[in-house]
Amino acid sequence: MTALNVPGTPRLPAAVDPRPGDPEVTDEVVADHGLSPDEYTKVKAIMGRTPTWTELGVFSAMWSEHCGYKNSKRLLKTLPTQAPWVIKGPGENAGVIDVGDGYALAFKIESHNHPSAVEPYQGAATGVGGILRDIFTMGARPIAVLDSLRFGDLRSPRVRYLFGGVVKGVGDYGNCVGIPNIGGEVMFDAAYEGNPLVNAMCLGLMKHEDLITGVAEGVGNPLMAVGARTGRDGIHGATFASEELSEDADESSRPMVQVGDPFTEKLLLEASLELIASGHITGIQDMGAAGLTSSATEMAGRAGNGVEIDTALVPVREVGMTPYEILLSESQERMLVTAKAGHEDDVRAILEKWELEAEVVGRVTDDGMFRVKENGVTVAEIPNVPLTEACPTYEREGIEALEVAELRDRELPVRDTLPDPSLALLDLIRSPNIASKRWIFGQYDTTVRTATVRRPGGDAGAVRIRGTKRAVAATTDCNGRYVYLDPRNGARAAVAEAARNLVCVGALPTAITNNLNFGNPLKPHIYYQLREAVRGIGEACRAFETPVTGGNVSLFNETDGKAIHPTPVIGMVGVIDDVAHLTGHAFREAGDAILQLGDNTDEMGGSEYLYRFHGGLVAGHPPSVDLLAERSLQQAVLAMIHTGLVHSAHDCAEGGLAVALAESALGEGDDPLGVDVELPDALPAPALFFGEAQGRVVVSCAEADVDRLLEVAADHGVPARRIGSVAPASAGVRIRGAGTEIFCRTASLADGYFNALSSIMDAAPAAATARDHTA
Amino acid sequence: MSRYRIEIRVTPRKGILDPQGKAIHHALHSLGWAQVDDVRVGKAIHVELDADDAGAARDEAEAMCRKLLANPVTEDFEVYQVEEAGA
Amino acid sequence: MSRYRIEIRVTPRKGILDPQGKAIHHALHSLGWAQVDDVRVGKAIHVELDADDAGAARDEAEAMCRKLLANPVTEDFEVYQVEEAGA
Amino acid sequence: MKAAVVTFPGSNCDYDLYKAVQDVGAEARFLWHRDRGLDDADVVLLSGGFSYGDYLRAGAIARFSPIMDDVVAFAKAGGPVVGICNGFQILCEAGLLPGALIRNASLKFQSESVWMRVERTDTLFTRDYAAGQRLRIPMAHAEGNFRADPETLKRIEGENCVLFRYVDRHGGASPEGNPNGSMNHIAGIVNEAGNVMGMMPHPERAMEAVLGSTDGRGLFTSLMGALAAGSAA
Ligand SMILES: Nc1ncnc2c1ncn2[C@@H]1O[C@H](COP(=O)(O)OP(=O)(O)O)[C@@H](O)[C@H]1O
Ligand SMILES: [Mg+2]
Repeated sequence: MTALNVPGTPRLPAAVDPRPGDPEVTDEVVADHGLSPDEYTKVKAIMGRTPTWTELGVFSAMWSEHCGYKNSKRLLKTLPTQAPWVIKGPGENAGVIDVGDGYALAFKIESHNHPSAVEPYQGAATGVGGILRDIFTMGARPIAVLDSLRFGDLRSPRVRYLFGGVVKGVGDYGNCVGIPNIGGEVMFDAAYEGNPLVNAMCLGLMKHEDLITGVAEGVGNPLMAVGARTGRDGIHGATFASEELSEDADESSRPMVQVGDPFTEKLLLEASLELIASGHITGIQDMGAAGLTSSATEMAGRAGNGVEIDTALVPVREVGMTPYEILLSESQERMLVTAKAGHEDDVRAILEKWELEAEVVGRVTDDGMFRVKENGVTVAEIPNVPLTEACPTYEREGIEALEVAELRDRELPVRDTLPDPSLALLDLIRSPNIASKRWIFGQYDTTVRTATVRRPGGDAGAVRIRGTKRAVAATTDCNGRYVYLDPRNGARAAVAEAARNLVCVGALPTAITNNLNFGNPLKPHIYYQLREAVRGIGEACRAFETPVTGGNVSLFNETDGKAIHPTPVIGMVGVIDDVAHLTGHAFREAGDAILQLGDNTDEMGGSEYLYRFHGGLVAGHPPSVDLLAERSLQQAVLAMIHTGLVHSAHDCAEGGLAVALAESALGEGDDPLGVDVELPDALPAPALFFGEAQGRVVVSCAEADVDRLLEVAADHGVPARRIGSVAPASAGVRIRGAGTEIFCRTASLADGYFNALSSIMDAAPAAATARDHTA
Repeated sequence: MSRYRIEIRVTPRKGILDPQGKAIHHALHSLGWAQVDDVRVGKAIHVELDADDAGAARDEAEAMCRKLLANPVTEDFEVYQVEEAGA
Repeated sequence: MSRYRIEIRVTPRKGILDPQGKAIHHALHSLGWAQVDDVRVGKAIHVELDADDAGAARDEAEAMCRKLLANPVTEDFEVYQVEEAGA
Repeated sequence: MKAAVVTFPGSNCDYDLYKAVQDVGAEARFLWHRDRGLDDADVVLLSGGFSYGDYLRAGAIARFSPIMDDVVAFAKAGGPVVGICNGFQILCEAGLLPGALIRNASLKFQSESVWMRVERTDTLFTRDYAAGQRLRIPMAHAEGNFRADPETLKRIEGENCVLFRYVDRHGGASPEGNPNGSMNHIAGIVNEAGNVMGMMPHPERAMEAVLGSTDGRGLFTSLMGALAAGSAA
């Protein structure tokens, strides 16, 4: 374990008298703030003295994992971030890429795991609020959100409570602001029982020239707090998010729950875009994690300036708030703006129009200090650059856990206990991990803004860019079981699946954002997972030319010492040149030919089949990922779609080929069809039907176009063959192979697929789901 | 056993933002009620149940609040009226 | 002028469907409270305002209800507590 | 035709509606809720969204916005007014349409494509539809459960004020076809004078095949046609 050197400290801060009434800074207090003795020594070196209570709070927040990326920064540096179409890479509020016709797309993913574990509704809602602000502070109008969720087993009432609350929270917030949800994912696995994951992604569109960033430029320019008032909510949320949860954690030790107000967010969104267009400001940033502290110091840092703030000027919701509280509050729906000197009233006028407040709380300085006053009396003075840049970063020891290696190399029990394959399909199709997620996205407005050309329910969502022929598509993906069993390969699979999902709707994969959800990195086996997963993401992104433009790290996802499955969620965006190429996963017509691209293999490790039929078993080698083959597959699918002859395209994911065929047959449920397929492969039935081999896509087309499409695949060196035909619904789903046969009635599959989640969630009004959040 | 009418009030915890109260406060001001200073909005829940006596009815109501009606993380509750219903 | 704390209850009119009350009723039953018979859910609105006396405070509150806080098509209201706030 | 779309704080379908009227050839403009005057509009449209967050009740606060006085006067003088989703809720709160919209029976926000049947084709808003035509239109709301007291409901039905009713995919008014619990499956109504209408589903989201349906166009082309005919006459 080594720490970076402190970059040159310009000069030491002035002495600051302790503020009357503030606690004394003792070793114990330092430890409570999550700083190690070494880190504290470094703080004292930077300060040239003992920090005050307020200063300690500031360091604690800025040097938390959440803001400082102590344990992940060095790994993240290895990721590819460049491409000709990347306009802003990591380091900004969001990444930005060029999407053609003068448009740029800002996008990012963010986690709100810990808050959601405590209060699912507000935790999820404020998670969406935060990611929206990251997007519109770039000057982009949010055009779509996606949500990537993980929960424990739905048989637990607590899990149903969390799941129900999170979905309602994601929905209520985005619906009210008026941003369509276009996709996401959810996985239920015992590993997430105490520690659900709630990751939200947002896409925003702007003209290139509208880009603005969070920079506190121009010495003397005023800093203005804009939007909602500051309360005591979420104080130390950033530090809290960087600790493990514990079942018996004292309620009072938790930060006060942040409550979201999507109505204020909507006003703030409109006001911010108007402000940016007005030319009255030079920079804007969300007061997110670590609130005013991080926004002020980061904005100053990017400009190489200092800032001075007087907390007495900050509009507050409650009386008697201390500078410490005001600096670290994570009250929602607030922004920090650097206005041009003399334009303060113009800024106020715009905010007033939207019934919001804007107050000058400080100014940009030239001395490189982050200085905080209370009614003119200095309560904190910290050199800004070391505060934002010198957070110690660590490279830790990473060793794979023995038990994982054993699980991976285990002989899998699948062959001797095969359930009847027809029953297996009927059962898998109603697994909450595979069944339709309509119960979720039915609570999300998916069509507001009249641009949604691919709603949730398919492989990826898409929104068109009005006035052009283009659309942008997005998806989130990660199978934590694969990553658990083999972090590097599992992470590659996550990137590959995301790219596959995009090409299936006709989009060219362009760039990714990622959310690294892991356990406690101080444990060598967790650090190993993190290191290897980042390596896998990097490899896949290089292979697919989809650079990483940003992301988020959420570590310490453990409850009582038990870590979640490592879950590096990939949020990938792609571009559709012409909406005429949009493709869906649903078969279109009986009589169409069904083609399969990619090979079936004998890989069952990490599959939903194993989990479902072998008592929650997560074992074996997860399906391997051949990056070159994946790349060719993606190109082949896109080329096929560009011929205009493809009627549907759907990748094989959880549940394997049989599930993919059934899903394409069921479509959106309005006009289900049947399937008649024969698979000649010499494989055991479970692997053939339900194995989750990567790199496979099911395509349908008119009978007459089969040869033409097979040729396109051959040109790309991708194995492809015709496996059967789309049948009428009355013929059911019939898949022959491995010396046996699956036959299910379409209606039975549809019932299982579309009603599984609602029958669990609506039938059992555990405390939880009935508890209502809006009076 | 008698029938009891119970009134319960569930309100956002002190210090917790109440966006609804804020919006109503704002609206009342624009409608001319400048003398209004604080508005908070919660739920008013009316329950009728059978219990041996008023004390037992109250105990049940409090249990319901703890288990279902109030969210302990964000809300306080109060069982403020227990009244025997006319037979 | 004194400061008054006012509690208002806005409830779904009798005869008007109360989906929320129905859902909570159902949930209470499935949690074992079979003895619960009727559940209705409305809003509890707490307002603080300045007025000359309790009567005037109540009049204002009722005017607010008529104008804004309750929808006469679906809701009834009741101003049920007017209390002088500690100075 | 000059169409004015009112923006309240929290409106979020105002732009969609603006685009929809533009799409059928109308001259569209926005009006800000705090401004006064309707700027010689031929038709006023109140869009979907969450005016004032839908706090208290959907539409309850917005109906007191300054511009609503002008909208009410315009409606009383026979001017055509359209309220969609939140706009419908605002019109009910303002008393321009009868009844109220309470929470969906499911207690959930529901976002789905619904079927509805055109009940009348002799109005400004529906003349381009065929009688009994089934429309596939997205809806997205949490409070669209139409309620009225028995006399009011009787009057609504008696005066033929129902414009659209939710139906199942076969066109029947079955329970499965009613997404939110509305009385008599009511999805949209018109006032007795025939110039003010409100509906919960979103016709402006069904204007182009690429969005999944063009069934919403008829509402806007009807208005265009009716107003063109009116001004020619
Ligand atoms: N949490 C969610 N929010 C919104 N949409 C979701 C969510 N979970 C799943 N979906 C929708 O359901 C589709 C199918 O989900 P999933 O089985 O995870 O797809 P895939 O395997 O193609 O990634 C997703 O593409 C998405 O559109
Ligand atoms: Mg897929």
